[in-house]
Amino acid sequence: MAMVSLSGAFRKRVLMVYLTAGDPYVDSWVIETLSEHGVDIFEFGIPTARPKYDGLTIKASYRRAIESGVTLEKSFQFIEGFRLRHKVVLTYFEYARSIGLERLMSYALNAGAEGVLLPDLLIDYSEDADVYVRLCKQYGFEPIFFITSSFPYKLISEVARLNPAFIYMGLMASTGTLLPITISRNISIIKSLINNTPLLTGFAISEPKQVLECIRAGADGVVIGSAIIRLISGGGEKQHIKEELRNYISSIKEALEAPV
Amino acid sequence: MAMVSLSGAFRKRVLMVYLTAGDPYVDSWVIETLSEHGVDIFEFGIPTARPKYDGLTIKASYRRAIESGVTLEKSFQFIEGFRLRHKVVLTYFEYARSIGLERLMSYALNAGAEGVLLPDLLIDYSEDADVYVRLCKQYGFEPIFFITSSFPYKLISEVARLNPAFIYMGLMASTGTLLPITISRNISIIKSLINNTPLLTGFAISEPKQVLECIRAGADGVVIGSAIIRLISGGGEKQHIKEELRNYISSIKEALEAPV
Amino acid sequence: MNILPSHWYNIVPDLPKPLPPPRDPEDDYIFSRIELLPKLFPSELLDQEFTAERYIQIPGEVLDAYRRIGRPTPLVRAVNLERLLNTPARIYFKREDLSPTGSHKINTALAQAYYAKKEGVQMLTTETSAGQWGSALACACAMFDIRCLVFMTRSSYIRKPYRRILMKLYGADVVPSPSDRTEIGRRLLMENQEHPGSLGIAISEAVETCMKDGSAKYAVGSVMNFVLLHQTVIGLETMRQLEEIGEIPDVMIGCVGGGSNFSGFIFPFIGNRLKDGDFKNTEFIAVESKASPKMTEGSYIYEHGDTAGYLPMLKMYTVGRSYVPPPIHAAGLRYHAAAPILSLLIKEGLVKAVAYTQEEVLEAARVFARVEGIVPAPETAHAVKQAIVEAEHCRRRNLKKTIILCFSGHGLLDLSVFEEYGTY
Amino acid sequence: MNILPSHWYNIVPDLPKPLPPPRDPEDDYIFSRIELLPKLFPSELLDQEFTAERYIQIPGEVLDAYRRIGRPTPLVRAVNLERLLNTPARIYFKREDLSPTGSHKINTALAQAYYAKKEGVQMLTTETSAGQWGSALACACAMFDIRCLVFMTRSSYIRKPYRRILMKLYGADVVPSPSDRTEIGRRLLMENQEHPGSLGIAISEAVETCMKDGSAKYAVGSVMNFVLLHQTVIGLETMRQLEEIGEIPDVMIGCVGGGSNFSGFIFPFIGNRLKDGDFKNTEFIAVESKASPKMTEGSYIYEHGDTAGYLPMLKMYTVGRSYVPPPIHAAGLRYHAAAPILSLLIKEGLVKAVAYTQEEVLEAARVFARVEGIVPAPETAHAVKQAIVEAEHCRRRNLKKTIILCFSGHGLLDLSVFEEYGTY
Ligand SMILES: Cc1ncc(COP(=O)(O)O)c(C=O)c1O
Ligand SMILES: Cc1ncc(COP(=O)(O)O)c(C=O)c1O
Repeated sequence: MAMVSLSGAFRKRVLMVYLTAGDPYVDSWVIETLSEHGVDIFEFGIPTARPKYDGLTIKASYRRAIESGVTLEKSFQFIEGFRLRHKVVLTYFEYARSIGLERLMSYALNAGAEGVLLPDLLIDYSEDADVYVRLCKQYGFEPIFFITSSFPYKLISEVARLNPAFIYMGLMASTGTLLPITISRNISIIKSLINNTPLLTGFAISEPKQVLECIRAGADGVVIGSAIIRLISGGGEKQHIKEELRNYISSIKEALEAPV
Repeated sequence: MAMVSLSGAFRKRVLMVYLTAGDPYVDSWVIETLSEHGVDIFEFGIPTARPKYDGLTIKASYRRAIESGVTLEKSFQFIEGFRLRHKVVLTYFEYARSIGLERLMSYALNAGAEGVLLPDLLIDYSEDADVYVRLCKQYGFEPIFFITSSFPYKLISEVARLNPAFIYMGLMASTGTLLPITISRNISIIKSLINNTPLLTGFAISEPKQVLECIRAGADGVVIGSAIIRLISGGGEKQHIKEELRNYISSIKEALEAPV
Repeated sequence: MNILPSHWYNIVPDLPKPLPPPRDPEDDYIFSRIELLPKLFPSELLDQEFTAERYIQIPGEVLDAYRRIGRPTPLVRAVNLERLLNTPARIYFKREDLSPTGSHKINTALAQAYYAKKEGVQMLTTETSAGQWGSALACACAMFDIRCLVFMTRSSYIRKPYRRILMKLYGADVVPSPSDRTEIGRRLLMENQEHPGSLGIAISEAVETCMKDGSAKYAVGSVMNFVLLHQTVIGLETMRQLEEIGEIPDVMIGCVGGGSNFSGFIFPFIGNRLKDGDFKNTEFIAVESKASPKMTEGSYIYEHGDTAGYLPMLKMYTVGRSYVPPPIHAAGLRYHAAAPILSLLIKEGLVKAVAYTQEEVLEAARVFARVEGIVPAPETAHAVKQAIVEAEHCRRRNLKKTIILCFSGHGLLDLSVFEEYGTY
Repeated sequence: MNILPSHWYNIVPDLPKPLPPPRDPEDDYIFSRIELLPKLFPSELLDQEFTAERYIQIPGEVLDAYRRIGRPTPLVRAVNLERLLNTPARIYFKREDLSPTGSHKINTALAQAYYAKKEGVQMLTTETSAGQWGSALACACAMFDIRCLVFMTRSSYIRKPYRRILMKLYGADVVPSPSDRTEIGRRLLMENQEHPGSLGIAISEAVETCMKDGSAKYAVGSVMNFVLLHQTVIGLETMRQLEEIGEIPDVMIGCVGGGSNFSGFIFPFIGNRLKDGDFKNTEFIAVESKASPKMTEGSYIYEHGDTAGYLPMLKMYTVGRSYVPPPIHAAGLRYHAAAPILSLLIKEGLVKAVAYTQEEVLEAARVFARVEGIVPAPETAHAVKQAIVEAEHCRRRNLKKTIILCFSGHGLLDLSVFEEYGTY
């Protein structure tokens, strides 16, 4: 179903949604609803017992997936099961290395993903960044890099020059956990370092006004994870949740597409 | 016998010797010997029980005089007994006030003295300085002022303007007590404040090289007290002491008259 | 030249590698330390903790306070020490001991009190053992007119009356920990009325206070990025002072407890090396106590910033937060880990670490006091020791090096240490 | 402008009246204290005591030492105190607390150690009770590499361990007095092994030491002209600092023990008034303790400079050298008399004297510490109290006076006082 390359999605502002592959709450109707209402990229997390940068919501989601028997293979089957505009796979390099990076890449390819995001790659395994870039090329993926506001300016410029599909900037210390950080300042500093490389911003974004703040500061899109997971795991009628999802996504899209 | 006024003595460098009136050691032959060998001015101390600025030697001399029964009247009789080039009377204002300053002045006049020196006048009784100056005029004395290196510059200049016979500068903290004070510096500072007023320097001068130092620094003469008293009270044959006195005074006079 | 800088310097954007973010323990699915942070710290401080900005403006009120406590502090040449050691090296020391409470701690205490006050926080709370940090905070809170509650380990409360009195004099509420102010305190007191306390317990009490009282926040004396940031005022001043006298440092030395004074001292220099290639030949030496040898013998791993485990995990050189150092008196160096940024620089080989025993450093302090007149704090004595070692090396090799040392504090309130060790 | 002066200022030539010379007791025909002086003091100091010179060059080595201990010291505006008192007055304080031993005493200690060293003196000896003077001298002796023997009253030796350790750290030989080092000490110890000692006894021991050991000299912390002379470095710096900021003092305040800090602070100003008519409207206020009210209640008479009576008599305001003040903690203000020069200025109406109780001044110290961050020494607290009184007066009358106070020392080693008085 991917008509354009992953980076091609950035001809307009992008909404990426994070979901854990195999979380029992992630029913197919959830994904369909999200897709129908305009989610541009789906980021599927491969469950792991060591979710380094995740807050309580995503950690719980990982645990639900693992406790319901999701294995590596099953999670890729899960991902494969959906035909979506854009899919990317997220997992920690620490885990990827333990199962084999090539294996992960080939699984991702087979599952129809267009990219693999390894948030701890540049932080804890920077010496392996080359391998990642090489394998991306080999598997036909555009690389994707995860950075934070605590990254060296030089490194940020460097990875931008590697022509990634996008750079994913974690705004907070962990997913879903809002801290009183002036994100607009951090985004515009990062943006100034990466020229036209698409910039997705995420971590603890849940409200349209945050989306606006990101966009105004120079982000090319946002990532929402915990907010959606909280919504779908909060209990309630399927119809009701669907309705909520739709309203929610619309409000986010509206903010996203606002003129700046 | 005074052919010239007291201040007139300062046409050459002056040696003044201090002796306590009535000290049993101050025999007439002592005074004669000193006079013969060139002492210009005799300064006679009136014994008191409170010798404020005196060291052990002169204090002992005072005590000897008192213990041998010398009274105020007797000490003036003693002074009167010698016909000398120049005689001045020394006593503390504290004492003079108790016996009456006028009485002291008339005693001094009667005893043939040409001046009265009150070392504590400007220090402890500066408010009475006017009275002193007035009485001096009345009794035909040229005033004499005692100062130290710790006197205000202004006051020194002021008293110099009162045309005293001379200014007596105490070089040390008390008579006969040598302290490591740079007298040449102090003398030249004082001298620079008093223009041509004659300056006698004393306290703990015993050696010719000190005399030289004083003269070179601008003093017009020196006062020797304790050194002479030590010499005459040290025991020994009269002849021997006479010899010693002569030699001593000669050495001092030699230093005093050295070209500077 | 204006020696006092207008901005603090954030080295994070110039590090050779990304600074690993704080993390929650992976196996705790219920309690997030990261979520707790906004309850503990004023917003602007957390913002500084994660800022991408290189230079952060020092608020005018903080600059004023810096001036009033004696900033800029002098950079002084230790001529007599050089002479004693007969060394061709030149030794300078940056006098952070001149602050009212006797150490560099005030540099961050003032900033923390300012931001707290600005955000309407009513009270700052913290833990202290030896009392350097507690008294700096008490002083800062007094100056910004904000309440201060210090949990002081009961053993220090009893054994270090001077620091306690000093804090009280500044108007701080100083309580021996465990105390009856908190649940955990009351629980421990029930078990033992004379409980000697520990830093871990004191932190727990401070944190509990913030969790219960929304108007209270927690103040921290080292380790966190924003603390190191505030301390860069030391290094920025030093750099200007060196420029003025035309010196380029060959060796820069500081002692490390959590790493704040040393980091604040060297970051501007290391930063210039990393961004512009300056100070290429400068050696940066961190000195720790053999009693808590995290940098020389510890591991570079994720570990809680506090002994109690209430704070997020940080990637640091650590001997483990439950490590109990032998009783040494340089209380400020007993800390189990080195600040994340500093740890990264050590890992990357930009900073060298050395360790000394208490005896060695107290002897160095004695020597310094005799020739220079100033008694170093036992912590500072570690840096002094290393400066002496360097200077002696210079003597043997006839090297004219310029050695700069961060003189983090004076030892006037720690004098008993010298007696206990018989150092005189 | 160079703030540190090149010369000390001797006010004696500018006094309104002659300074009465030291005297021996009239009824002692055997022992002359004046004759003893050269045995006790280095020659150059005695020369300074009696010099007619107005400006005395500070030797280069002493200037260097001054720089190394932190001179010039800052003159700081107490903005927070002004704000607290809501006064239109401007209050400045001259920070003599910043020296390594925490007070102005080092200004003369360095000079005395320098001259002693220069004359080949092997050892300086002195007495101390609270220890401010002893530690300043110990520090100075260490810096000039000369031995130092301090007789410390046994009661303080036991009750003030910090000061004792500090002195020892500087390499001083500190012995509890009465000691077995002297005959008088041995005699008293025979009577009572635990003899608490007194300043008088300690002085006797120090003096005995000099009389027996020709290579030892005695050092003195206040009262003598040369001590006041050395302290004028305070006032000379202050004058230049005030010039720089364009301020003319309306009120200058200092505390008086023997009078050295206050005199050193004001003499240059009073001197200018006396010689040139400047500072005509400046008030000079000396603050003493009600516990030893020599200036406000004493007599202006000849009295020994020391309690033991080994030193010559000086004309001073005194409560009598055998007066035993009630135990107050501003030990430095227990002295029975005010220096001769200062006494003369009080007598002549140029300096006004006031007295406060310990409670009043400690409360003032507390207030100051809270707002300005710096804990005044209990002695200094007297000056602080008066500054507050003046500032409050200015508030009531809406007077924009410039108040300058000599902040003679910090109280970090006297903190127990505040607890004893319950001041917080
Ligand atoms: C004087 C002094 N120096 C150094 C330290 C060590 O702390 P840090 O490494 O954070 O500077 C302390 C801590 O209490 C201290 O008081
Ligand atoms: C801090 C401090 N201030 C003042 C004084 C009083 O002494 P003085 O009047 O000589 O300055 C002392 C004496 O010990 C002192 O330690």
